[in-house]
Amino acid sequence: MRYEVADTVESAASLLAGEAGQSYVLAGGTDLLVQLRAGLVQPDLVVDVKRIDELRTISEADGGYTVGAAVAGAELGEHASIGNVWPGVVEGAELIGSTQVQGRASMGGNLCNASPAADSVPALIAAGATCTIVGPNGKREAAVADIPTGPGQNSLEKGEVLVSLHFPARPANSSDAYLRMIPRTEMDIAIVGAAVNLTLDDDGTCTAATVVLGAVAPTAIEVPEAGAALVGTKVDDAALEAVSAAASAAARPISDKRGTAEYRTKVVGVMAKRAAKIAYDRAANKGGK
Amino acid sequence: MARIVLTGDLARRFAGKDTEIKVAARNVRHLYQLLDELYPGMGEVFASRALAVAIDGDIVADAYLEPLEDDTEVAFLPAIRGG
Amino acid sequence: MTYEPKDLKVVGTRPVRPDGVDKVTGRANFGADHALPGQLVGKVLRSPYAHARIVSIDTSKAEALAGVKSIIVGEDMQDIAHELSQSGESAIDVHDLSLNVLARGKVLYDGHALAAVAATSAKIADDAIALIDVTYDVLPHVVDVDDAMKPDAPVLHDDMFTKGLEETPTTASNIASRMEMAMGDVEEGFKHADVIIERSYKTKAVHQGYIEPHAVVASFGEDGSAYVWCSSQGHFAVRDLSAKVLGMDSSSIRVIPAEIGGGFGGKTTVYLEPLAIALSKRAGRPVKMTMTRAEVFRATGPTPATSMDVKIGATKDGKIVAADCEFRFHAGAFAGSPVGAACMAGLTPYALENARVVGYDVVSNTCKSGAYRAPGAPNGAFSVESAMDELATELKMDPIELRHINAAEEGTKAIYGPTFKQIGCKDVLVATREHPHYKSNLGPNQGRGIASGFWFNVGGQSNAAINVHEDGTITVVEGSPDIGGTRAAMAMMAAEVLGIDYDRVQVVVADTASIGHTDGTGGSRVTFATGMAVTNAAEDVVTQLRTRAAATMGVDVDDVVWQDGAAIATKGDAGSLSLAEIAATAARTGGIIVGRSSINAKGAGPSFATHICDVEVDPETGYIEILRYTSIQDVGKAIHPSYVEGQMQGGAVQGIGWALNEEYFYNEDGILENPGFLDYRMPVASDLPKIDTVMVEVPNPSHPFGVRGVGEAPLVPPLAAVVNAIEDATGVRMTELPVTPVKMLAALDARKEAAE
Amino acid sequence: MSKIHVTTTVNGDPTEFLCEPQETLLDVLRDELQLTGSKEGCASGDCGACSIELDGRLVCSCLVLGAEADGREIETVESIADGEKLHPVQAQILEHGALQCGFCTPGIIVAAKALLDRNPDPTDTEIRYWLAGNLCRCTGYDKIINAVQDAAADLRGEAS
Repeated sequence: MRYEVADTVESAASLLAGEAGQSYVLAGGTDLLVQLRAGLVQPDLVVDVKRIDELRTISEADGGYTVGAAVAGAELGEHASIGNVWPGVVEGAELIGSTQVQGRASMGGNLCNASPAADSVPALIAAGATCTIVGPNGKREAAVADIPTGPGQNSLEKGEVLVSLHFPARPANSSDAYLRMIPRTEMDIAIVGAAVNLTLDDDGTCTAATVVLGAVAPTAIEVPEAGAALVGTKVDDAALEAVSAAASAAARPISDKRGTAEYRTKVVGVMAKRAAKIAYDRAANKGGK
Repeated sequence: MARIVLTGDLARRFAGKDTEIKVAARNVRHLYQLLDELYPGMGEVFASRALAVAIDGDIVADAYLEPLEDDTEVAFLPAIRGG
Repeated sequence: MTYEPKDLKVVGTRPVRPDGVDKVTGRANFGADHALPGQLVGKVLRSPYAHARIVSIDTSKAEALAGVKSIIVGEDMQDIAHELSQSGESAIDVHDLSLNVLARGKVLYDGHALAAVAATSAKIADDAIALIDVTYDVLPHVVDVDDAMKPDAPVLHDDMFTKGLEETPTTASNIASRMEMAMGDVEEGFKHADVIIERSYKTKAVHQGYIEPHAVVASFGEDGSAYVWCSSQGHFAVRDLSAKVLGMDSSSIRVIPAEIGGGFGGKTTVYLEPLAIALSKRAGRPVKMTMTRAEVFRATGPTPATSMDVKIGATKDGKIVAADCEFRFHAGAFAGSPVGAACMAGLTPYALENARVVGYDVVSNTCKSGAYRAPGAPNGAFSVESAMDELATELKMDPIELRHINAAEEGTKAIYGPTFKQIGCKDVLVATREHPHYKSNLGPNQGRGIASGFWFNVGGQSNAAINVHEDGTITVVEGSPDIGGTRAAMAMMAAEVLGIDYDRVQVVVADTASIGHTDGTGGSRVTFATGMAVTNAAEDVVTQLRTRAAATMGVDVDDVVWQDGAAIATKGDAGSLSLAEIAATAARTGGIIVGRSSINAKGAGPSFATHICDVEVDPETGYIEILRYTSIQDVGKAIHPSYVEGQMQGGAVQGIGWALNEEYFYNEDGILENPGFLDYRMPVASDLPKIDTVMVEVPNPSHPFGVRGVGEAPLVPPLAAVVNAIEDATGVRMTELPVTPVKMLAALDARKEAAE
Repeated sequence: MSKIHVTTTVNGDPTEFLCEPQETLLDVLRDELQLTGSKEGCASGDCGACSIELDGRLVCSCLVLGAEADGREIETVESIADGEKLHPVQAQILEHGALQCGFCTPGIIVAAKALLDRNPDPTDTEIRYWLAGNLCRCTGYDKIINAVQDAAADLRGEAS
């Protein structure tokens, strides 16, 4: 195995592209090093991207945010304003692992690692986040939802590096939330997770909503029916039950050591409705209604 | 004479049922000898060290020289593994 | 030795432990912290199958790899006859132990060791392991204990004929033995019952979960002797068991104890040590071996999975008239589960006239089970205490009241034979009933459970020596690895007897060549038995100090008493001499003063505990939160109360983990799917509330300071306490552990469907 | 494959070492630099026994490559006491008997100090969540939480 430090996105891309064997990007390393140690991956090249400024900074422009792909969860959590605008995105990222893991783990890594249960991904998709990718053929933009393609599989081409994530400016009275079910209070992989991003009008009626579920399919999935169930309502009990039913209906989970398909199907609905309620309360408080 | 309480598998195997007998033994080692005479083969069980002995409720391992007073209660139990 | 109430100056206080600073600064040396010049790295090849015949092992490619210095396989080990090694309180069959250390003929579980390599680096050792070519003939396997008992189950050992039956069977099976204990007439007893509860229960294998993986450095010398540095709960057992497995003399192996990073029973046997010695012998260089976390889970110590039936009958006023239990414990790949202790302990908090317990020790294709804190008792208590809770509900009786009516006390004859002396069973129940926790209010979806538990505690062999130095300080030399602050307890007892300040005492846990055999740190025995040896050694020192003082002062030794750290002449005006004064002239009055004691301690005195647990169950997700927890225990006399409380709290939390989340998760191929801390889910700090403790002090009449063992009883009640609280919160009786949210929700939904 | 030469700062001291590319910082600390206070309990970031600070950020050293340390600042448990003077977190852990075997203790101390450096007056719940990545199998955590609270009070200059 070779270890290289890249100073620029372009040099990272060319290093990765130039390696004939297996090459990996080292961002937070909290997944890669575990896999390395367990012998699950045998890289010929690892490219450390943590010294590239673009991947390490959070910037704000016109109400939108750009977050470097290797920004650690703890750094995201400490940012002055993004947590107010995108509380669901930040809480999703902050649920990845322990305080120690938060010191390293990044949303970019979580996204590219493409676990169906990745905690930061449902809220990213619900937020409508996009990302910038640089590769041997230059720069491209993609929807976050298009990055994971299956368990452990992503859509990046050889030599491509995820540089940053972009969050659009939001309308007033908007907020989001992410909730997951784990058997303990910390340190677990989500049995199921659900993110809800919504916008209210000045009366507190939901005008737009996106519901995304984690760990109930090979990738995180958006459930348009669940979002639709919220639009036009004041997110009352009936709407929440409809969200729950739609989420459960859309789930197509497996049974494994962490939970049964039956459990996941039921509880993802519970997580979705509870996340919707939290997002609603957050948005309503912002709107002053 | 010490009071010997035979229970469980030891009793079933050698005495047929739970049994309490009086044995004039000076100490535990002597008791093992006398019991082996009473119940041939029992000495082998003691020698295998699979059993512990409880003397007046106190569990002791390998207590050959523990003196047995009049009316001392002696019981045998499977050796316990601590954690 | 007997208990005498006395004024205490040191015992019962909470000083900083002697090894404390080293442990907070990172200086303390644990198993993997030791290194020798020129050491090699040893690694183990482990079975990827649950059950397979080893057709061949070809090590030629590995041997050819540059940097590989020695390799051993099963054929290199000598065959050993079945024999119980009574190393301390633990009876271990050395034939089985040898086969567990390195498989021969067959591999019996996922993770079973079958070859070991020593090389100049970890990387080369790993590469060499990958180059060993093993041909397996995969066999059918069985994991579940009930499945393993079936007549058509794959048989692990063709020489296993069930022991303990009227007639020894002629066909081999996985049932190693059957045992039975009984008193009175159970069938007759049930005839008088107004209420009978009959239930079956199951528990999964759980691991001790110590954070320090097993580690050893061994150095075999040209003179045929070996030095071994390792962390264990008993370095004398490491020496003796390694000697047996390798056909060496005990005197040829010197084991130097490292600090130990947790054990809970799991470090009372050997896994790596014989391999490291053998590899070092072949290579002519020291060999260091450390297990990965996955190896710890796959190949060491879990407590058995169990399947249990309990039937208890009582009259309508709550008097238990009969109890009948059958406990089936899987021992893992080799016989020797703690089913015997379960049979003896499960019903023991109660005074019963008619009772019967039948136990089966069963093998299956899982890692050989090891001791885990009160081995067998938590499982047994889970079943019995769950049934007791149902009985109380049926009788519309307070669960403490039901237990108190039937509680064992002085004079109660236990099912395993002996009659109790002074015990604290009732005192603990009374303290539980009076605790504010028991009277506090609960909210919606919340419930409260209690459960009791018993553990024997053991005594056994301990050695101690006390060296009195010229400046009046002393060193206590003893043989019990300090797993939880016992150096402090030893120093405190020595200081108390000698009448000197605690900080004048240093404590050394000596190696196997430097102090006499001391049984392992297990069975809740160290503060009791080694404490007794230290107390005796201190008394021996006092006798010598009095003799020297009498000679110095020119009075009769009978006229000299020891008080507040000084010899005081009771007649005439000879005055007094302090320990420091006598020590200062010891060289001129007969030589340095050394006190000694070698004992086989008896009268450990059983522990009784009752726990109160409050939970809240989320009806939509099945998530169970522990809201409040109180542990009440008869601790005899707490020498260092902080460390006694710590035992009570730590045991309770291990029990909470066992009840809610921890389990060995085997897939259909018999492969362990969760050999890591991510998916073997032990409690983390944020899972828990404060764990309150109440130390009930009923002195043990057989110990000079009234000490009872306290380390194991705390793990006995929690399993049932949690499940009883869940029942109180939801009305659903959970009979299989762990009660994960997945299982809880399924049970809640099943009840909902049944009601509809 | 040749080793990587790394120049870094460990516990305030300029330090150089050679490491294999796949070697973790934990392995380097323990095997190359003989700083064995950081422990390996899992090598997967689940137990926290190897906790260190990397450029002032609490991390598991088993999840950092040795090579990544180049130009960084590393603080291990060995640097927490000031010579003979224990840090309040260390002193209070001893006073409370908030350790039994002591194996997880270095990681707990590094993590707890990192918390108190940021939050001088945490609630019990904040301490429990901050330390959720530090497994302790002996104590049930209770005494650790109390010790951290008293250490926080000491650092704030309050008598505890």
